[in-house]
Amino acid sequence: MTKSAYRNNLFLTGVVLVLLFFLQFVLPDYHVLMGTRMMVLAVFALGFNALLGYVGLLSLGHAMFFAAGLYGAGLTVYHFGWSLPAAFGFAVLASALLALVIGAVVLRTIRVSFMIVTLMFAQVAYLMVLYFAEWTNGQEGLSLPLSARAVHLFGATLDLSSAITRYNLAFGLLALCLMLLFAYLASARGRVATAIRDNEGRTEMLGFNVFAGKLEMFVLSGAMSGAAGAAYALLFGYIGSTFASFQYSIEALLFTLLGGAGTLLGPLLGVLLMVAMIDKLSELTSAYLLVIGVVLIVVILWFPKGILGTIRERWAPWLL
Amino acid sequence: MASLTPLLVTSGLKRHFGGVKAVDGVDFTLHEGEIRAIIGPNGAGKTTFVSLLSGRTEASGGTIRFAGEDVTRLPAYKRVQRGIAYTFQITNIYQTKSVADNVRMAVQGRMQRVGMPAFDFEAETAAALAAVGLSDRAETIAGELAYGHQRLLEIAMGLALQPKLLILDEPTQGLSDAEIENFLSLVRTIAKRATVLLIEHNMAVVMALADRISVLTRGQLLAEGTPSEIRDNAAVQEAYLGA
Amino acid sequence: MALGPYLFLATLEGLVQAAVLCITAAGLSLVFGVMRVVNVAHGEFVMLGAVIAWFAASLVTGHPAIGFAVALVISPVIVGAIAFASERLILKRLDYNPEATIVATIGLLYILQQTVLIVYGPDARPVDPPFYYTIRFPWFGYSSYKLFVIAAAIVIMGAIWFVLQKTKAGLIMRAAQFDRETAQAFGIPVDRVSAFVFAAGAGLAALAGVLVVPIQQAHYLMGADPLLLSFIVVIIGGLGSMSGTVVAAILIGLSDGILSVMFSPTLAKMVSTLLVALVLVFRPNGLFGKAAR
Amino acid sequence: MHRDSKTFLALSRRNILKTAGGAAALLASPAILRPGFAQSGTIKLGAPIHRTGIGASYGRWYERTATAAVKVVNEMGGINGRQVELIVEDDGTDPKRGTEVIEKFASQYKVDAVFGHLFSNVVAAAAPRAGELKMPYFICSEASLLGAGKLNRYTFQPGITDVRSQVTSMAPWIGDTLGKKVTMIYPDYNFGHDHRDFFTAAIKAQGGEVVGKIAVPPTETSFTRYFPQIPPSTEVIYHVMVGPAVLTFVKELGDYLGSQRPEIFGFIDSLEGVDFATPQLGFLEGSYFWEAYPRYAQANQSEFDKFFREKVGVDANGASVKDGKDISTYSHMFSIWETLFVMKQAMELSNYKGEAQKKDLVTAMESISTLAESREHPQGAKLFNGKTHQVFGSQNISKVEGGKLKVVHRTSIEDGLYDTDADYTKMAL
Repeated sequence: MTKSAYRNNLFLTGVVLVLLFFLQFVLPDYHVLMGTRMMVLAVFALGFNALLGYVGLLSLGHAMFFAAGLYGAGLTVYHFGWSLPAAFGFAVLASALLALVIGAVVLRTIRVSFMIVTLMFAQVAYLMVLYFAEWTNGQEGLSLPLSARAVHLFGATLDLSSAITRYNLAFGLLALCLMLLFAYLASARGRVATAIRDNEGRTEMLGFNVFAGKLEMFVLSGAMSGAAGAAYALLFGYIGSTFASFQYSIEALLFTLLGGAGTLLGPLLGVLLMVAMIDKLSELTSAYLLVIGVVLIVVILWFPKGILGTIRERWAPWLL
Repeated sequence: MASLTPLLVTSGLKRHFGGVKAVDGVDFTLHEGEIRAIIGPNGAGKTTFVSLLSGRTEASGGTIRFAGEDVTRLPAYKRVQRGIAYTFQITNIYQTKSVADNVRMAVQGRMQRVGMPAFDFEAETAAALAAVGLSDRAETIAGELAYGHQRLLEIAMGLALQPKLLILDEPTQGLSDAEIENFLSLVRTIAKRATVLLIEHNMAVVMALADRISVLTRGQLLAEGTPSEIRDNAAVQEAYLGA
Repeated sequence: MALGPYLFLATLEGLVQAAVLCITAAGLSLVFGVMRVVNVAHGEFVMLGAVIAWFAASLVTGHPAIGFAVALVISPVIVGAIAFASERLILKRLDYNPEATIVATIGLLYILQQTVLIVYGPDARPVDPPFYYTIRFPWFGYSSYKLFVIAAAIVIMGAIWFVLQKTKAGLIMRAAQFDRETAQAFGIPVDRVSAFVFAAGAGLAALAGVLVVPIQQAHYLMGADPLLLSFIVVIIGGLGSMSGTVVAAILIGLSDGILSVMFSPTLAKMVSTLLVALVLVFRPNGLFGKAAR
Repeated sequence: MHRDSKTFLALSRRNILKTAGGAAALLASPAILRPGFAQSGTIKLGAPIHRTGIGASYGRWYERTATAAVKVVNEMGGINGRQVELIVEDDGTDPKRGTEVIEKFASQYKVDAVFGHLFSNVVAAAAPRAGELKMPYFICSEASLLGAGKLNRYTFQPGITDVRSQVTSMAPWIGDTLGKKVTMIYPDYNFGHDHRDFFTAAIKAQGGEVVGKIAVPPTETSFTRYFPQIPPSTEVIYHVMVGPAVLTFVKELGDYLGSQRPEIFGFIDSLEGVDFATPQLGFLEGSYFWEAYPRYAQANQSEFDKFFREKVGVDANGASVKDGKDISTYSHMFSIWETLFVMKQAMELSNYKGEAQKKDLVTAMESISTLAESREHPQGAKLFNGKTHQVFGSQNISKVEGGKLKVVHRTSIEDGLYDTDADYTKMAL
């Protein structure tokens, strides 16, 4: 990346974050709540995009990592009464570890096989949630106890039932993940990742360990998705098997494709549009999931690069 | 010219695809500093042979030793790190990256090999581009280059790796006569620092460049020698003319 | 119940499941074999078949068998036509790019499912079997219609075999499956073959839907299970291999029938899905497929 | 005042689903979508309804009943002089969306109370959220969680008796009349577990025992494979099933058992919304069902039942007056009607005018005790326990005779009372 491109991207990301931060002062209650949810889901989509957009691997099973974070955090809080920061840390580690193990297996496959195998592993994870109902309470799920709705940290108390607190925590996580990904992509390792995406064979013949490069991104992606899941569990206080279902994997794909795979801010944009659209449509019809189908097909047929990807192609080649 | 230390030795090297014996027991020795050409009719197993050397294809049998080390089971990227560079028969570059970025990836690859010393990225990149004469196109998107220039970029990436052994797979294919002239002097420059192994159909190029020539037919080594020895070899003539 | 009758019942249940699975998976396998398209919307074609059967049954008065017979004909035709149109409008434009077609068929899945929700509603609705007679075994009773399903599946699989092996259409399909480029060079209109194959695959799914609906009721979410199971069958049987598909369907149907009687059905599904994922990683040509080329 | 959801839906489907442009236009104009935004001075009630998912057949009728009840209330002059506005959201019978819908009611529509949640898995997830948001939350789900003290001060069940009370009150009759060795078939989630746990205890107290427990996942579509687990010593099969495949379940049970069946006692849930005049259900003749509220108008039908049927649009066979094949979920849906009237009563007691008085509404609810049989409570008289937030009423046991259900036994309210330590009034408001 050239210096000016680096500056532009940094500036753009900064502006978006500042904007998101100040939105909490002007949005009505419901939209603060929606905003919180969107930012957490954006972290999930960011994690998904790290894999699809920057190493070119399309996973159909990312709900499994979201769920790993969700249950990693939720179950330790629910059953063992862990403090929320400890549960969050554990959940991120657990999903990273899961990604390491799953990645080591599924990265032996490519393209269509990769998609199907990730889908199947996610299905196994979903069924596991149902099967170990003694711990997870299956489809019904668990609500975190009242004691888990506040964080005590360095003498201060954060009340998680406060909408503004939740908004800022979600904002902090999103900002952190965006910056992390930005730094990673601007680094030498990030260059290797995109090199793998652009031309795997060539990259290997330049002396790079392609498998390790993919695995590294897979773990980063899984950990980020897991962080989103953990945040979702702790902020909203409910965990259930729906979060592990196929539809959640598809939503991550949808957000990313719509916003633009391989663009830093695309997933965020995709989440904003999609979640708002789904929310509005659900007021009008029960068949609101129709929009998922329509958007998927429209994007894949006419805008395969997504919104930001198309903008990058036409007007802003510096966009990361 | 050739030193006596063998850089690369294969013994009994085999590669079978199902029932097809693409490479069938090749004993081959390459010395440091030489320019070696491999020739042979179509389907003789030349590309498979160099793929085995570079690690892109796994050997069914036999061993490969490089600089005294057994590399038979090493994955390709590790062989690159040990100094075997390979340029593809069909140009294989990062189509969407700029020419300079293409070379930078190669420089980064080398940096990883020598282990992160203070390293002038841009100088290394510029040097490799200058060596092949692409300096003025550094910011062009690689996919938009003319074919001949893409081949040169391919070689620049090989150079930027600063390999001990550079394998060139049909480097002159599709080049014009003027470009070939240019190419010949380029390879001679490279050969001052690295050993060169090339697969080539253009006999004029082979005769002009190679110190020694190896001839492959049906996966086996038929003959080996200096250009004039090979030119006079009856068996080689028979293989080529199909007597 | 004693172990013997227990196993007998499990076997019957397994065979019924295998029968339906065979037809569904054959459709999926055909589409993958010829077009190299992984059709994630395949389960929705089963669902559509069942829903159309319900419409047929409620529109045709008289004996349930008449409605059923009508459904057997029109369901595959209508669903085939829908599939044909989606192939022309979507898959063809994507040039059958494997990844893009998966994403597109996921989109198709939601569109079909949610459209049915709008038109047909969220309820599960029953369709009467063409005949109703319970066979009395000493230990339990069993619906004769379920046995009919097994027989019907054998007939349909026989017909598929005949078409593929003995007719010109089958020859063309096999040629296209073997090598698209060469087939094209020999003047086979591979492009048009694709559309027909996609329609035929969907038609088979619809047929399975019609057969299963008197046992299961028509419901807009009923496509998920057949999709997953036929994926499993097609992968175990070797992608695109028809005979492998049949063997795998019987194996999976029987083992699932027996395992779910003995253990928890969730556990059975979990273990089989995991095994299949591992098969795909370590034996990508399936358990019965040919060795790696 | 309330929005006529049916025509509204039909209209919106036509409008939006055809073009993406239409959807985009709607996105940009949130205010016109909901009457709720424009109006003040009404009492806004949120109803999370299972329009889709496994509870859809219940949801359709809950929505119709709630709509009818709101209409009656408004015709009576509303509550405290304010008209009632009903805002319906679909929760897909999904616990996760259940919690989100509660949030939406609280923060977007700012409703005064939420009522009508049915499936207990959704209730279990949504109730804590309602408590956190301090949103009065009235459930119609039979969930025993409430009586066990596991929910919170803002959650009430004033319209229908919980499972624990239902099975406790009927166990003596089952043990005496049908048999002592019972095999239970139930859905594998907390509603089914309530049946399992409380009935097992209740029949034990009668000197009987549960000889087989067969749990079936609520999303299952094929059941024959579960039946071999029925032990041969079974005298009574006790079944309760939910979800889209209930009819398949009962049919396959019939196929499997044949004519030499043991006694069968089912919860009407297994055939709720299903026509008894289905040929393959003949084997049920002479078997028994629990009904909270008899689907078929009985010989001694009360005027209140007539009124209720007329307003909701249900005929004497429990089917829609518009479509004789559209069978209602009669034994459950009365609860949303009765719940609304209890809410009305509590709002009138506390002279409720708006959001700020939610706490008064809660305490007013806790002061209610007896509910007389009336148009407001057509199912019968009830006792409301202000401490446990749970209501208790009579249960009916009906026999299938000539393809219809005839009540043969009605329990007293006292039969279903049980002891519990739960006391929500001690929780902070």
